[in-house]
Amino acid sequence: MSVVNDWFSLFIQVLDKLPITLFMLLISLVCSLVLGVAIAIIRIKRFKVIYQIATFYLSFCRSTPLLVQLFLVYFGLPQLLLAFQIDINSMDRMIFVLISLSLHNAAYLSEVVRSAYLAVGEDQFEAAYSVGMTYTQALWRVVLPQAFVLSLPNLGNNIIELLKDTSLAFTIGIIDIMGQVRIILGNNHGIGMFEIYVVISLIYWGTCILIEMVISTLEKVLKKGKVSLSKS
Amino acid sequence: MILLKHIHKKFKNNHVLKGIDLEVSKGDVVTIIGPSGSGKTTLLRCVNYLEKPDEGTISIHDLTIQTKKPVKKDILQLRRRTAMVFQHYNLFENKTVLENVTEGLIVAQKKSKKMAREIGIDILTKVGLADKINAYPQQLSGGQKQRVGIARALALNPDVILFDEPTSALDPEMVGEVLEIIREIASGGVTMMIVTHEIDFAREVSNRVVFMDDGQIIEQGPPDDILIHPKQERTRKFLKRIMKEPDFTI
Amino acid sequence: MILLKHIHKKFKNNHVLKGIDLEVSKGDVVTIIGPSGSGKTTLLRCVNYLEKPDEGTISIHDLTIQTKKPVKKDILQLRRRTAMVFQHYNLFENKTVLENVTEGLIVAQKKSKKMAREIGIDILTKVGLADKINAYPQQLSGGQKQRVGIARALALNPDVILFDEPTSALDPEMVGEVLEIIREIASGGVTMMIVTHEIDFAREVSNRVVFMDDGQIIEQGPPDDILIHPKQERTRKFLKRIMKEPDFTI
Amino acid sequence: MPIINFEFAIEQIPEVLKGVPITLAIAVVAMVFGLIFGLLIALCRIYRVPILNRLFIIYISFIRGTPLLVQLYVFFYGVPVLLEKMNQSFGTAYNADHISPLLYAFIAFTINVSAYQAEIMRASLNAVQIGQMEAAHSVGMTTFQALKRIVLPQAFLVALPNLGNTFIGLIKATSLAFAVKVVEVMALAKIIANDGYHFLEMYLVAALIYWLICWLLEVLFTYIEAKMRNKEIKQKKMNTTISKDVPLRV
Amino acid sequence: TTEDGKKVITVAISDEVNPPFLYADDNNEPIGYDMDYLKEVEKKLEDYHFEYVWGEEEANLVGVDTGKYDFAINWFFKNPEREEKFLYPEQEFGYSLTSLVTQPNRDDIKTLEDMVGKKLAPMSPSGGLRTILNSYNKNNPDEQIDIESIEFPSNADNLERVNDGKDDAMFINVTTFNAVQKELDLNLKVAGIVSKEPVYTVFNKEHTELAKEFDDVTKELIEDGTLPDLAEKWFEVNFFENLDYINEENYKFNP
Ligand SMILES: Nc1ncnc2c1ncn2[C@@H]1O[C@H](COP(=O)(O)OP(=O)(O)OP(=O)(O)O)[C@@H](O)[C@H]1O
Ligand SMILES: Nc1ncnc2c1ncn2[C@@H]1O[C@H](COP(=O)(O)OP(=O)(O)OP(=O)(O)O)[C@@H](O)[C@H]1O
Ligand SMILES: [Mg+2]
Ligand SMILES: [Mg+2]
Repeated sequence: MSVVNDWFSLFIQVLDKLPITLFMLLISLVCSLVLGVAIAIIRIKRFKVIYQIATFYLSFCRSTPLLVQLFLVYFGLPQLLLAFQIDINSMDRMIFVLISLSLHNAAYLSEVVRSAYLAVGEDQFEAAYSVGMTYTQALWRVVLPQAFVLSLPNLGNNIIELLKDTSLAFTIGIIDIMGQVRIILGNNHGIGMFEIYVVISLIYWGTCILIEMVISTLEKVLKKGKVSLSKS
Repeated sequence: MILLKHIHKKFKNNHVLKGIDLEVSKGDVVTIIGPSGSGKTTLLRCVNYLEKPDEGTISIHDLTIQTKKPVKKDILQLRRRTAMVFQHYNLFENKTVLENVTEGLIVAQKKSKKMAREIGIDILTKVGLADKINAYPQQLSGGQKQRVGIARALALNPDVILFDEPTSALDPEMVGEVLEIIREIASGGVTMMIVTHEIDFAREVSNRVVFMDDGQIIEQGPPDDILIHPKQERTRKFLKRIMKEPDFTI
Repeated sequence: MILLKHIHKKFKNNHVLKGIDLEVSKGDVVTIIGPSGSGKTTLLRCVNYLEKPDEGTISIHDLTIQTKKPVKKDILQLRRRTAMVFQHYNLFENKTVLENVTEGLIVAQKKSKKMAREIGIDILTKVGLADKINAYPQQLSGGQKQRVGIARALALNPDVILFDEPTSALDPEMVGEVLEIIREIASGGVTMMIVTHEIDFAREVSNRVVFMDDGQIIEQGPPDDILIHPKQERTRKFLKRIMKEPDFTI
Repeated sequence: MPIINFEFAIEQIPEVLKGVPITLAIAVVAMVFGLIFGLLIALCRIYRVPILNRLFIIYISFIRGTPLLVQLYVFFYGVPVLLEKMNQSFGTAYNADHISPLLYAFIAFTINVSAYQAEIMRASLNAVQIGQMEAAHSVGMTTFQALKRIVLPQAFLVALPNLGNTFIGLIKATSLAFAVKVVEVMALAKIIANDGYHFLEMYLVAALIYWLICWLLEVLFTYIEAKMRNKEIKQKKMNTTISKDVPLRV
Repeated sequence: TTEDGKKVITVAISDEVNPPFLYADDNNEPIGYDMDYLKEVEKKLEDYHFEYVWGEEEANLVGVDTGKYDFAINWFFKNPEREEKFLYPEQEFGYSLTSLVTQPNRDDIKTLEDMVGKKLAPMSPSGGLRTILNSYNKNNPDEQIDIESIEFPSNADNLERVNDGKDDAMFINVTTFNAVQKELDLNLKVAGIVSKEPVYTVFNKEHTELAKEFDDVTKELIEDGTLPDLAEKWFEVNFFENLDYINEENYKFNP
């Protein structure tokens, strides 16, 4: 059994799992960003048919517990695919976690992206069209970069929530930092809960501070001469 | 070169363009004058399809767009053959002055970065902004923004340039220089449509003047005909303030 | 009435205003002309403290603001005594045309809604926008926006009105009407500072002209002196285009 | 033998529905108060109010950085300890056991959400053009008035989708309150599931109930957004040219 | 699912660990009575190879339900409702001794009946203890015990509540109580052992054959003394004996 009273070893034990947590965070963040932008654009431009699908997807993934989605992906999807003779049961559990996290987070991100996209003035699109850009070019070169800057604080919110969501991986046995904490707690029958929660909070907080530093640096660098409300 | 047929445009119940027919030949510089709200900007925006007309056809050269059933590829073509200077400048907020000018060259015209940069610096120097190339739009004065807008359009070197009040924020000195530049590129065969309120400027820059009111073309012709001896009562009234004070400069 | 002393303003390394001293008496209409980027807008914005000067004092009547240690209440007072027409209009995007005009009356001047509405409609009718009072800014043409901006400032009936290129988007007809209005309120004792590029307009509207270049006042005086017989070489060069073509109207 | 016992699931729905009021109560309380605090924090950060700015940066970081569960525990386990200490030192006789766990949940959730809302509001305030604030100042509004009447309504529109995210996230996060004995939808589902190990069924029931609540919220948010967007920007072409007319994709 | 001829069986083990039945060593490898038991079973069932997957208890059950896992092990109690959903072997592989813990001076609490109208420390919504209480309440509709639910209850905290007199008793596994007591040394006693609950592995409904094989093997292991030895090793008592014996045989709960 682990020594609860030894703060240092507690820290080391939990920190040991930080790479797994960060790995899940990064991969699912990238995937959900890509998907989120796609969903946002589909919804803004109201493409026929896929607009309905995207809206449905958004509603489902945003509104049902991540746990349920994880169950659907981890337990349900293999069964479904088995009906088509595809066996993915032996796939690494991590992949199921990443899929669920990405699908779930993409729904939230798509709204972050949508609000920022709409906050960039229409005149920016017009300008891009007038110099001969296509919609896609205008999007990537002009509108999304500006939307990105506007959305940074919301993106920060989202990444931090995603960080916390990764702890769900423990449900299907991937031991991340929170999972390690739960194991230590269980091993000790809940004794030392206070110390352990202090440790996990500090580790989460530390990670958050890193995320916040990245976000605020980006905010400063990408501001590009934009004057905000507060300049006075 | 440019041929507009029967262009109609409504915003809800507001019938803004009531059947515009206009022909502009290659190398022509046409100015459009008319009271505020008469539809000048809307007309210009229809030419490169930023505003979708409700009816009519737009042709540039061999390219024709039926506004009722537009072909996407044609619209892109149309926009690649035209450039526009916006009344409100519409600069790319997240790009520097130089990037504003080179963006279209690199992205739409696939020019190399180096070449785009050369063209950009050259044209920005012409409009007197050589020292501002690394500034962002929010750091510019009104006239500076307007000149970036002009430079951006000129750099594209398109078949047609649409100017929406390109001198509204410019001082007389600068107006003179812009006039020079426009004359220069017009002599190179570029066709231009210019909306303006400065009658003097219209007179100096264009070889045809179109007078619009209430969504219709009231009359058109050579500058001296329209601006000095207008035939229509409406035009005369519009120009009255300028005409009645023949002594007002020196 | 207005007394500016030693106003300095820098944006980073860019020294934009280099010690401006200016006095304007009650009821005066002063126009400020000068090349693009010379600091006209910045100066105007300093007067009502939208831009915080780095040095100098601003006085209106008995109210004096030391820009190094400004008092919040004074700034509010300053702004309540002045009104501004912005170069880029800056209309309230979430308000209708009428609300744009009445907002200041209701909120800052505590007028009743009914009264504000009356004033608003009256002034909007004067600038020819009676049929647009329920439109939102995004639905207006450039000239219409500019007129809303003018109406918004006039409605406040302040001691001082600051105009930043108030006629840039207006057609000659409209310019004439705005000229009328300005004359009318000037005769009521309102002091005005007008930045403009239209030399004719400056000449007709103002009783003093200030020529700025590179953040400094180069010369000032009655319109005819400055605009027709400028003393400084720089001023003469600036006005050259207009002066060298004495024949250009009719 | 079907994996999911639908009959059982449907039978239990009314039982689980009993948790809905608690779920809604926590979410609505946290949302409303969180928004108010969040807005105040955002303003302090944007205006860089000395001390408060730094303080709130740490506050946001700490609250977002530590698990909500821990925050719940801090109140749940911390307050009784604190009360006991107080009772000892002051001879009072407060009994922490009489405090409803729901109250801890209200406080912890409000605090937690306020940190996120602060960032949402900061982002959306930044999206409003500074010209809007300047215009409001120029008509004599105080900063507070300008925020309330001009800036916030515009910022709110930008914030809406993100507020929707937060609200929906919050609905589901209320299940964490079970850690402090507050029994809401998810908790009821788990309790019912245990007897016959009907976890699959009960999770689906809970998911459906959450979805239903969130769907209603989505409808509400979409409605508000559409209404605001229409009002502000009736013809804002974001909804017309860009989205419907010519999705230009080549 | 073969590998050198053996059939791979996926075993879901509960990551809400619960020593000494099942918990994690310093490398997060599962150890405990359950694991030793499974190792013995695996030795005997030569056709099978066990693969272990950590997971939350609810998730494990869902996994067994949907066939993702072949069976789950923790300390699952049996009841008719659960048997409808899952396949239970007939033979239990161990017991959970459930008890009521109170302050030493209380002698009004011995059995669950005594808890009617008294305050019980809050309990997890799931798990075996909860099931015992639920079924008690079901069988005694007129004499209900109040159960407060809480997610992730802390045993230590709950015992302290009883110690401080905030609650009258805590319903807890004896082994758990002993372990916590070793650390905290509270002024508490086991007021009475409520039951000796058989614990089982839980199989997917399809695995009748496997469950049967498990039954046979488990019986063998009990008869040849392997499991009783393991019980002594992990619990310091052979819980295969009857309750009276256990009580006499100084099963080490507090005097
Ligand atoms: N926010 C800013 N940040 C940095 N530089 C600025 C900013 N605003 C203005 N400037 C610079 O200050 C100088 C003066 O600007 P200002 O807007 O006062 O000019 P102006 O006389 O009004 O010109 P115009 O006639 O073109 O409107 C310009 O060179 C401009 O680039
Ligand atoms: N997006 C819009 N929605 C509704 N009405 C519009 C919109 N854009 C323009 N209008 C209306 O259409 C009419 C013509 O506008 P337009 O901008 O073409 O005028 P203009 O001739 O360019 O005027 P100005 O000289 O003032 O710029 C105006 O009455 C205006 O109110
Ligand atoms: Mg226009
Ligand atoms: Mg200016």
